[in-house]
Amino acid sequence: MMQHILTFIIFIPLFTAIVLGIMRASTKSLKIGAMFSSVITLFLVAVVAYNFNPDIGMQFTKNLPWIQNAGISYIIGVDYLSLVILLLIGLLMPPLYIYMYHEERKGYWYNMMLLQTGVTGAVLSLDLVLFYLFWETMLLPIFVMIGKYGNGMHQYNSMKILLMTILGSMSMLFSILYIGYIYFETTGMWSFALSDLAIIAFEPKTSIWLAAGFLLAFAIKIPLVGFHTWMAPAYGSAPTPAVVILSAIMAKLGIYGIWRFGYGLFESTLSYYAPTIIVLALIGLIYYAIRAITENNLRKMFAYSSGSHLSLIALGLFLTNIYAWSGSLYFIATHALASAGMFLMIGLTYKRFNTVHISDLGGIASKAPIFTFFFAFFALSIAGLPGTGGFVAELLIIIGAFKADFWIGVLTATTMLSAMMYIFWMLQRTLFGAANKECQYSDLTLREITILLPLVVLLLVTGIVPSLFIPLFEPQLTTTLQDVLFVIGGLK
Amino acid sequence: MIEQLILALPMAIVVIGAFVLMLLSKSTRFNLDKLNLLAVLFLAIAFIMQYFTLGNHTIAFLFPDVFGESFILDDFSTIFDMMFTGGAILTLLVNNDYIKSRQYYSTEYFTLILFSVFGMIMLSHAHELVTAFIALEIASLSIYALAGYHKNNKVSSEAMMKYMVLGSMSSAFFMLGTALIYGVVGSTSLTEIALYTSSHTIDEMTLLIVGASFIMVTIMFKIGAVPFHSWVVDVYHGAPYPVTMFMASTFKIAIFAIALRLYLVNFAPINSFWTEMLQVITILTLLGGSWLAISQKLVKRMLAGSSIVHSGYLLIALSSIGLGSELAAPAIMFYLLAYFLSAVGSFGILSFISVHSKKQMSYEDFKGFAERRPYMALMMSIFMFSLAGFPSTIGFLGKFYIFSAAIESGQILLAGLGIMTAFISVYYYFKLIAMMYFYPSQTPQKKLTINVSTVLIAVMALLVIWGGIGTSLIPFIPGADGFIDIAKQAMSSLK
Amino acid sequence: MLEISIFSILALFMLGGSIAMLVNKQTLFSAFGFLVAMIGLAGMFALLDSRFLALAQIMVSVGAVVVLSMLTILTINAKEENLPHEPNKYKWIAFASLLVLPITLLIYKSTSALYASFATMQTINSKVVGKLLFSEWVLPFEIVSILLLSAMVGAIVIARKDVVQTQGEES
Amino acid sequence: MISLIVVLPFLSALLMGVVYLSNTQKKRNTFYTLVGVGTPAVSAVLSLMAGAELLQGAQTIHYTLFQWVNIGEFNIEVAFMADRLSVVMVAFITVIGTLIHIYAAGYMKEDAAYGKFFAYFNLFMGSMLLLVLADNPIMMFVGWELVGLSSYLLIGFYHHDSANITAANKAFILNRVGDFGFIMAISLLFVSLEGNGFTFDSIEANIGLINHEMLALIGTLLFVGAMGKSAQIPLYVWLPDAMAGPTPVSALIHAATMVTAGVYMVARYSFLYGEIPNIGLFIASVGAASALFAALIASYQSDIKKILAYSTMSQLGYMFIAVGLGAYSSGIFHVFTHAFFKALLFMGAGAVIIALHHEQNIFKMGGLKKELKLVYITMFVATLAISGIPPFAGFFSKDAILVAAFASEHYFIWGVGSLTAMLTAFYMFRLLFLVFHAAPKSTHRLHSVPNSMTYPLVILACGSATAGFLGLNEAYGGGSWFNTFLALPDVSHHIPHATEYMLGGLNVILGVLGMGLAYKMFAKEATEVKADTLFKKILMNKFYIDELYDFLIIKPLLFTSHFIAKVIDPKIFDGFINLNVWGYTATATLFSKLQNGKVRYYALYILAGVSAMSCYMLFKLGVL
Amino acid sequence: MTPELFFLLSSVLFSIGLVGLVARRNLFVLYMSIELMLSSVNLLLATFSKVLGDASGSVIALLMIAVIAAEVALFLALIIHMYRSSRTIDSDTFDRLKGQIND
Repeated sequence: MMQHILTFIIFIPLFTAIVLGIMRASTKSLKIGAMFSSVITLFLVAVVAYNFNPDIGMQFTKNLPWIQNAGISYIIGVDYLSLVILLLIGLLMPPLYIYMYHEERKGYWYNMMLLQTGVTGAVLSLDLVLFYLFWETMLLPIFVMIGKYGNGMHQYNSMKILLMTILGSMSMLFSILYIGYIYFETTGMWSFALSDLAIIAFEPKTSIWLAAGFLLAFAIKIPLVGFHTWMAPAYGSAPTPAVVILSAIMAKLGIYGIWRFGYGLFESTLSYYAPTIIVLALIGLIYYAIRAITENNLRKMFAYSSGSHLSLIALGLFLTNIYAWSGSLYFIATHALASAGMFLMIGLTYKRFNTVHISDLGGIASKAPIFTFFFAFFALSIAGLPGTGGFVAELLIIIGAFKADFWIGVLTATTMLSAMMYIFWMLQRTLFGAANKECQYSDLTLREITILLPLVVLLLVTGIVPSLFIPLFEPQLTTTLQDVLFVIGGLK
Repeated sequence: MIEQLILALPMAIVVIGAFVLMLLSKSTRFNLDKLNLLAVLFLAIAFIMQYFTLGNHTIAFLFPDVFGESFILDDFSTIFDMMFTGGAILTLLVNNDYIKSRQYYSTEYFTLILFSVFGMIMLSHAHELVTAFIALEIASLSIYALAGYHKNNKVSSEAMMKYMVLGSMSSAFFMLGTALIYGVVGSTSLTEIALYTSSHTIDEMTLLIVGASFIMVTIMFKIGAVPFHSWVVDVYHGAPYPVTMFMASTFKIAIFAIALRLYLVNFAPINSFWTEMLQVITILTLLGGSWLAISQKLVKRMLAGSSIVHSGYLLIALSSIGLGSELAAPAIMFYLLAYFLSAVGSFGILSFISVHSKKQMSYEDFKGFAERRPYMALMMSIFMFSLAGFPSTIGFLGKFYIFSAAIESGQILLAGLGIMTAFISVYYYFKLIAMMYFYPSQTPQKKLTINVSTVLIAVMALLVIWGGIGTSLIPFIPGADGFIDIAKQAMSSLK
Repeated sequence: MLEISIFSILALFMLGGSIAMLVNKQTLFSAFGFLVAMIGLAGMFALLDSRFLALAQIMVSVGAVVVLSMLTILTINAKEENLPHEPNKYKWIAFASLLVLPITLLIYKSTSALYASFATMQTINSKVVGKLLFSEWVLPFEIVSILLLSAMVGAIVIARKDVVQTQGEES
Repeated sequence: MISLIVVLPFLSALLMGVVYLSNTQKKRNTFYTLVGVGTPAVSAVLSLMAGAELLQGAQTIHYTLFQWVNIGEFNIEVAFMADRLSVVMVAFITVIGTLIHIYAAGYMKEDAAYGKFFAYFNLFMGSMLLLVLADNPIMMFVGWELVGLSSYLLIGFYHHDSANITAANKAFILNRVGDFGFIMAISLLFVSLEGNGFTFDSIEANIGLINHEMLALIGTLLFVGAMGKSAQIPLYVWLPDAMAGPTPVSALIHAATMVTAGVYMVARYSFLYGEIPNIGLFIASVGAASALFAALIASYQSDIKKILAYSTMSQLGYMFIAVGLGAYSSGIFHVFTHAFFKALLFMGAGAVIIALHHEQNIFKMGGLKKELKLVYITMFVATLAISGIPPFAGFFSKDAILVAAFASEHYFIWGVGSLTAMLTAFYMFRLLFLVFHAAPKSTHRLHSVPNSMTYPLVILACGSATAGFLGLNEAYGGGSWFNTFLALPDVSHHIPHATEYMLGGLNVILGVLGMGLAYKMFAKEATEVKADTLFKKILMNKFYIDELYDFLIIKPLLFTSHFIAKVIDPKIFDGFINLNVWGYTATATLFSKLQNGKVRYYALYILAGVSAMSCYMLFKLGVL
Repeated sequence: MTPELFFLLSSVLFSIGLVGLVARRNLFVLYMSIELMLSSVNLLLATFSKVLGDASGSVIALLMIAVIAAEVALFLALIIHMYRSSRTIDSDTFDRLKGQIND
């Protein structure tokens, strides 16, 4: 059981979807099935987390030959890095399903289950081709959900996100193939397993191109400045569950990709790219924040906010010191929670007021205090207020930045200011002020509170007692970092 | 002797079937359904026999005392045969409803299909250039006639006219090449040619190279490589759906049967001469094909344009062979399999839809298709994924192999271009998916029809998926590895 | 010397005939040019000691093919205004000739570079051909019959006037 | 025990928040009053007990609640440290806080969101206590930020009016600007300490590891934080606007506690500032400038709470003069005394405002000394105290600061301080006279003021009158008990007692001068000031600092944002992509134009292809 | 008498056929051009046959004549059909299928 547990975690949602699809399930049984699958996966994720040993690397690994002729194998495993995202996926899915409870369109449910399989698989796979498979798979439901259930220019926007993301994936595919070939050339066998590939030493020049292939894919997914024009339209058009996953999980997978495959395969080359990416990330940090100030669409505003914070995470990743790294990892988790909460709130706003445009909102606070509380809480936790997890992460990244370089530190610390610039003005215009009479104000229902409360509690716990979580990842993170630093240092 | 007869039987059955159907054409007791069944029966018997001869060829040539070395028997050709007969069976079965819905179909349709299958089988077995040429002509002439089968439709006639004029033009080049090679070698037997090419240096073989190049022109024409592509889109468009399906999948593969045999065995020593030419053609094909595909509004034309792109991918692998890639040959074979499955499926769905509508399906017509026919839409999406090379489909593994081969042979730029065109192809394939899924339907959902066509299309879809993710860990069911093994087996028998 | 002069005359006929075919607007004149070229070709075969081939050429190409095409032309009897109006015909011919030049050169140069003289051989009469046809070339010979058959079926399908007339049907 | 001081208010805030949100319509005033006022009272008792413990000789009390973060050398605990400095702060915060809570129970009793108010209020108490009691800079920063947050919430308490939220935003954002400096400072501090622990104790022990330039930088950045929180030039503009909140908020946060956090912080880092006297001088100069500046503005304001706000800023300037010049104890002493009389002033003003049905313009008040006798008396005491009239508390603390400035030979600062003292007396008495003495402007019946609002005034008035004696120095016959107890590393300059008397006398004279001026101008009859001269105009518009910020920061930011939205994103980034797409599709269209349907063209393409191949072969094979 | 002239003749004939294919619009001429091309290949084969002293070339040419006959059958049927349906033998008029088609 234990050695197959990750396989179950990946495929239970897909399996449920297929079975329900074949049975031509009614909407009701579909809902129950989806809910059930998410709860089971959550349980299994909890089992994994409980049995997780923070002192060793890859665990629960399963290595099966898959397409032997091509050297593609089915290798999955979990370590500190994947565990964090795995936990997030497990935790976010049940609330999302509860959120979608009144959704009668079946496609929603099927897509969400497929999406869960996609993201989980991408996080757990340790074979490049397998990873690529899941990486592409998770794009599909997003494509369909934006295109089919979105709003605004959703058809156009879903095509845009699809094409831009696939542009990145294609470049990654190229690199994957080339790496496989290099392995073939050196050993005479085909293999795409990360553990096999990690031992080959690339020629520096080749390595630069190969890394570029990967980085392009991840930079688009994150997105770094310049690769971002899909982001706001996609977030703006996507239905709430999709946008939650987009921001909370998928964007993080860009970071995850660099972490796992970038640092797993070409540590030294990444240090070649580090200055560029650091500069891009710093620009992104400020650029997105400034852009968000005058944004009128809440979804888009928090899309930019997401971009800003993911730039920060990327920055932390490329600073390669323990503080920045653990800050980044911690931020992955906390930002996922906060942005999930935020986008859920925006979704609830839309349900109530039929708009997500700031100019059409206002005065919610006097009519719906509970709504206001949750809304403001998530907004503030995105701004990194102490007491929420985001603060811990930002603090660590800032310290890491100062450890790396004074000026990087100064620019990084502007994150304290940048988020606030748009968030507070937004709060003022949406929640406060005179009530808009045309809106139908109603406070959160109990069901909605049950969706949001776990997120609030988690954010508070991560913010107040981070030491509960840090030991989960700290030992292996340190080891990995030391390995990376050793390789980088060894080359200098 | 008996053994040899048995080996010759599949081919014979096909041609006998053609005769029988021809003779039955005036009988009133046989309606289209029965004829169809009969044709499928003949093909199925041939298919089964081909399957059982696979892997145990004790003799290399059929009736060497009579035919000389002009009819070869190996796994390579047998696997191609199976694709031809299989393709024809699928064409007939999937389009059963279609041909019943159109009044212009008559018995000659089956005869011509069987004749062209016969031509293709001959083509894959031919070990002599004149035989190959005649076989190619049999297949081509039948398909010319088939392309114009809907005679009251000017578009169909026009397609036939274009195809015939240009096809004959390209055949002339084949013949010219054959003549030149005959002039050099003194024989048109591939054995002799192989002997000649392996015993001479490139500088001594000027005329042979010229001849072989003219043969290659024909092959390029038939697979639709740019600049010999111009007929593809129009003919695919003009021809009736079943014929387009047959052309796009089966006939295109048949060309590769002879192309690979020539290229890999007989002309192997002069491959290096072609590399640059082939690369230029490949680049043109990839770009031109995707340009054509992206600017189309009709789905059929888009698929035609994209079939040019797929030829481009195959050409990448072909030029990789010349550069000494070991992967490339099985890659081509596997890609052909992949493309075969996906193309049959996608054209099958198109013709299935056209049973009830009399107009060409444009992108716009697919709006709301997912609501009208959710299962069909799902399967169409699967075929589109496969054609676009989306992972978890067989198309992905095909591209995977092709690009690996290109990288292996050092054609980094070609591999890069291939990946770029694959990226662009995502646009025009996913546009269809977008049309199907993103728009509400004007008409209510149609009832799920379960008949031969739909079941077969579903099987194709499953095969497409299984060929991409299937694992051989499950006992008795070969997965993606099984397909690759077939491809490898075919290629290894060639040497 | 005699051969040269015969060759020259035949070649002149053939070229003249084929050029006539190429440039004439009237289809029938083109067909006459083509007929001349085909007859010339038969002569050439004879000149090349392929008597059987020459015979076959006369019988099939000239006797059947060209006559059949002329019959068709006459059947259709396209009027002057139904013939294509080709104002830029010569420009096109010039342009195509320019493009065709490398091909001509390639075929001519590469063949003539290889062989400079004829081998001495006996005349290829029907006996030789028959022997070869039923030994070495039996397979192509067999399948040519199938080719002819399929072409026949195809031709019937195409040329037959259909009973069913469903106009306006696309696809 | 000391952890309870901090944790209790947080818990009660949480409790009240949950109870409030569970049913916002239901009035549970008794419950809220009990919990909301009870917790600070318990905290006050506990902190007094802690103080008593320290008085009995204990050095510092440490208490670790739990491990917060432990990554690499970044080992932070949620730990509290009650040393003498923090105990003093905690004690007066809780005590005065409790009084203000009681006052607030009366002030807010008709408000619908009574529960929410107390939840916020207790949240603030907790944050402030966390700030003060923190054992390491990180926890201090957490408190620091939370204080900002609760201040934001409280300023924006009347959230239906967008202007209030604007004020709240302004407060929070400017605070955050300060925090930006603060966090840079502590990060730099941590990084340059290279992992020798990160509690205040260990920092003090290892301060020598850091080079001087870095220390100066850290000190400056820390002070940026202090500027934000304590409303010093140039980050002060939020403070006057913050008066949009309910009056108890102004009393508690913007007078007694939060704004003094900056001073406390500088005192906390006295070991650091001791190493960098230049930065100290800079702090003192900023303090002096702020003091004078605020006093000048205050003299031309007409809103009662804004006058008090500027006065607060001015007094904070004094405190910074003290801590900047190394007289940490004097600074803290002024914080201490100031808390009493400023809280009192605000509460008195609140009572007046309540009585006059929320009228805040002093020119529309007048003649209230009979009706609001108790308020009048207590406010009079407070005004005397703030004006530095002996023997009220303000005199001693302010005098100590001016003496320190004089003694450290920074005469200019001293001069500014003294001038400000006079201005202080002037504008405070201007307020007092206009409100209580001048002829009444309206004939409305006064709104009744509940007892819960007046009793705290009395207690605070006693404090204002007597608190000064705690810090009585030798010159006045005392023992500087306050300073001794604090035991901060003051920079001491000995000056003769005679000079001290002289300086003290001068202060009194200046104070009386200001008072007299105010009496002459405003006691009998007063008209509202008009912006008739340029000088007045500048002062009345608060030196146009808001407009300056708007022009220098907000407008460019908004412009950049629009520019990105309108130009950079669509025209440059998307433009690049669209250009490629356009180029590609244009090529594709051109290419498919070649497909013109005419068969001879198709033949031509094939011919061209073959021809090209032939050319290639002609040359490659050397046939020609 | 050298084979060179035969080679020249057949290559020229082949080319004339190609030119006719490209330059003319009359379907009959197209068809005859193709026949001409194939016939020129026959000439080439016969020449080779003589050059090599091998009768096989002639046999191939013979088979080729049969192939030509087959093509002729189809072509004539096509032309008749095209003329019948469109009353023209101008290949340029058959251009409904082109680049982008909307119907």
